[in-house]
Parts: sequence; C-alpha cells; structure tokens
Amino acid sequence: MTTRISIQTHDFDVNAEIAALTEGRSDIGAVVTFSGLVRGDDSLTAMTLEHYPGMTEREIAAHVAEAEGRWPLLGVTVIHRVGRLLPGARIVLVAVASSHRGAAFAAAEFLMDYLKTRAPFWKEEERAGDTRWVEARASDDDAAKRWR
Amino acid sequence: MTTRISIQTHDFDVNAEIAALTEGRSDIGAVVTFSGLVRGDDSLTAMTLEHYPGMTEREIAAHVAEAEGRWPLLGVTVIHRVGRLLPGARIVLVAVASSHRGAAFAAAEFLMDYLKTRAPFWKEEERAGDTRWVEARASDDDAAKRWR
Amino acid sequence: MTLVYFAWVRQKVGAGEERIALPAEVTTVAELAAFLRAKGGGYAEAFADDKRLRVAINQEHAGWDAPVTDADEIAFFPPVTGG
Amino acid sequence: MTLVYFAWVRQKVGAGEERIALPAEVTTVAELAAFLRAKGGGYAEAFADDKRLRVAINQEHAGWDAPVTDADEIAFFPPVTGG
Repeated sequence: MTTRISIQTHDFDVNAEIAALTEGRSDIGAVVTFSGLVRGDDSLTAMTLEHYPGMTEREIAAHVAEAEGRWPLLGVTVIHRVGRLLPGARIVLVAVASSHRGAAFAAAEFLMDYLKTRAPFWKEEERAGDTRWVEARASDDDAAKRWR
Repeated sequence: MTTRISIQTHDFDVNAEIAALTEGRSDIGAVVTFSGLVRGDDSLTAMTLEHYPGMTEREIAAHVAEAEGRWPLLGVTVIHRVGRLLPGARIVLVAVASSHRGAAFAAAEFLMDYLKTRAPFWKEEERAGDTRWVEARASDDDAAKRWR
Repeated sequence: MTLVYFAWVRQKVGAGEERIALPAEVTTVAELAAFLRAKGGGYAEAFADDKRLRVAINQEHAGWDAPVTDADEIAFFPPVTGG
Repeated sequence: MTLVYFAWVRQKVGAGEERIALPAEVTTVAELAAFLRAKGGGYAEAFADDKRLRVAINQEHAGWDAPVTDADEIAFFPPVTGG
C-alpha cells in the first residue's frame, strides 16, 4: 500500500492527491477524501496550528497502519497543515483508496476520528485580537471510541 | 443549500468541485468526496454507461433532498459520467459539505448507496471484444437498506 | 403511450423508444409486460422473466401492479448498476 | 532528560523545550509533574491541574504512572485539537 503523510504550511490540491493515489493503476474503484476547513464561527479571524514534530508523523503512521490492518486499502494520504490559517482555508486532508467504497469510507472516518483525538496538534483561535486555545471536545472522544 | 447535479461525458476535477462548494463562505468545516473509478478487473478493457435522461436527474435530486432532510448539509454535488470509459477513469463524484464531519461522511455514503441501487444507470463491460451488461449486486441492495 | 427501454432490454427489443396505443385490456404494468411478451421475437426474449426487469412510470420507480394510462411514459430496464 | 511543552503549557512555562537532570526522587510522570509544579511561577500555573494535561514519553502517548528515565524526552501538553 502507498502511504503519504505530510505536515506542511502550504495548501494542498485534492485532485492532485487523488491522482497521485490512482495514477497508473486500475485496481482502485473508490477514493474517499475528507477535507477539513477553518470555520469562521463567532467572528473567528484566524487560527494557528502547532504540532509536535516527529511524534505527529509517527502517530499518524501508526493509525494508517492500523487502518490498513482493518480494511483492504490500496493507498492512504494524510496532509495536515500547521501555522496561521484564515477562515475558509483547508486544514487537513485524508484520502483513502480501495477497491470498494465501504472500506474507503470506513477507513477515512476512522483516520479522521483518530487524528482529532490522538495526533499532537493544537489550535489557537484569534477573535478581535484575543487568542484562545481550543478545548478538546467530548464528542470527538466519543467518535474515536466507536473503533475500539 | 447549494446543489449541483451533472450527468456528463467529460471528466471532473475534485479540487474545483470542492472549491465551488466552499468558495466565499466560512461556515463549512468538512467536505467529504467519493470518487468512483473504473476497475480493470478480469482484463476489462472498457465500460460504457447508459442512463435514463430526465429520470436520472430527478432521482438524484430526490435523494439529495432526502439527505438534506436527514443531516445538516451546506452543499452537495453529484457528477456521474456516461459513455465509454477506460480502466482508471473516474465515473462518479459525490461531494458533501457540512459544518461537521459526521454529517458529511454519513450523507456521502447514503448518496452513494442510493446512486448504486436507484439511479437509472447501466454499465456494459468490454473484455477481449466481448460485451456484457453488469448485473446488480445484492451487497449494494444490502448497503442501501441500512438507511431505511 | 410512450415505451422506453434501456440496457439489454433495449437491445433485445431493438429500439430505445416507441409509441403504442394502450390496448383496452391493459390496465397495469404486469398486463403491459404480458402484452409486449406476446408480441414474440425480441419482445418475448426481453420480457421472458419479469423478475429480471424493473419499471418506471413517468420517470419514477414503480411496482408491477401499478396502473398505466395511455398518457404515461413507461420504462422497462434491468436493475440499475450505476455509481 | 529533555522536556518539551506545547500550546498553553509552553506559554505558561515560557519555553518550548528544556534539558534538566532527572531528580533522584522522580521515577514516574506524576512525580515529574509534581517536581515541576513545585518550581512555582509559570510551572505552578502550567501544572496546576494534572487532569488538564496529557503526556508523551519519547513521542508516544503515555499514562501518568509511566516510569521516566534521564534518557527520555517527556512532553506535556493539553488534550490535542487537530484535524
């Protein structure tokens, strides 16, 4: 299985990432992508993402390996941006390729639930000059518990 | 909610479709896309898709409306290609935008299950000069029954 | 009424669309299918087994017992295989 | 040992990383946190409530009872909020 994990400040192109997963092969029947975007709720003006270099890649790779053990996957790409992002900007991409759609949907949702609760990223929100660290949400923990 | 349904012979660009759903708004936190591709199983050389013009658009619009009633969606795009396609080619795109990921994942999977079992498309496969109409799969019916 | 056919039903019938006058004795989809089957040739092949066919009336999925009128567009086709 | 801090833990401590010699009486994460809390100032604030903190040892999530050694990289941070 091809795996690509990237922590980066720059934006990504979903079509290009799908093409990279599927290029030159004809055994892939399904590609599911999840794109997470910065929401401008409650007059949010910007968001800054911090991460733990080294641990982040390691943690994501472990979850990709776990997904690969659970479903018959043919390729996984995880891109997570860090740094300062404005409302509407893309934050994260999970793309999963498989022969059939069930596995691709399940693995993409699994990876997102685990990214939310285990990958060492932290978000600081800016509102009218004020900054505030985002609190973890119990609903994300509940979502991740589904897979245990 | 913005809805775009297109039955077309030409290819689509997933990044452009996501951009069209999210452009100029900051309330979208999640976009899930499903891309279906032609698999080259058992030496398949090509696949030709036929549809029922008019009914197709109507049927898809009804399912999009049903998805909108079930989940808080902010935009849906469904593109289905028809005509002759080679292995590796994209066939179908479902893209769903929402504030949160749970709704976007569920609605995308719901729409795919319904496209597979209710939208009037038929696939004819070519292998070594021979053609054969694809039979409906019981597993697709089972997948669609989950949502009843 | 307008009859439309797709996939192998279209191929066996030999046409994608035709107009016929609704026969007096035909009031349901099942009766229409029996009427078409009785025409023999490609129709007999296409309508040999109702269980292999699906129907839409005026572009909406319908059942085998659904009533038909002369103003309807009736489509016969195999189970769908899109997506 | 290397200590690394993220998010508001980093801000309260006032540094993202520091090296300290492992004190003889410290054998677990919980004891390390208590040792740091006792330093007062920003440390006291950052480690005021263990329940608000998570820890990783050598870049893997760990529990509060996990043993620590002088060769370890120990990270303290709030619950993660990525994705």
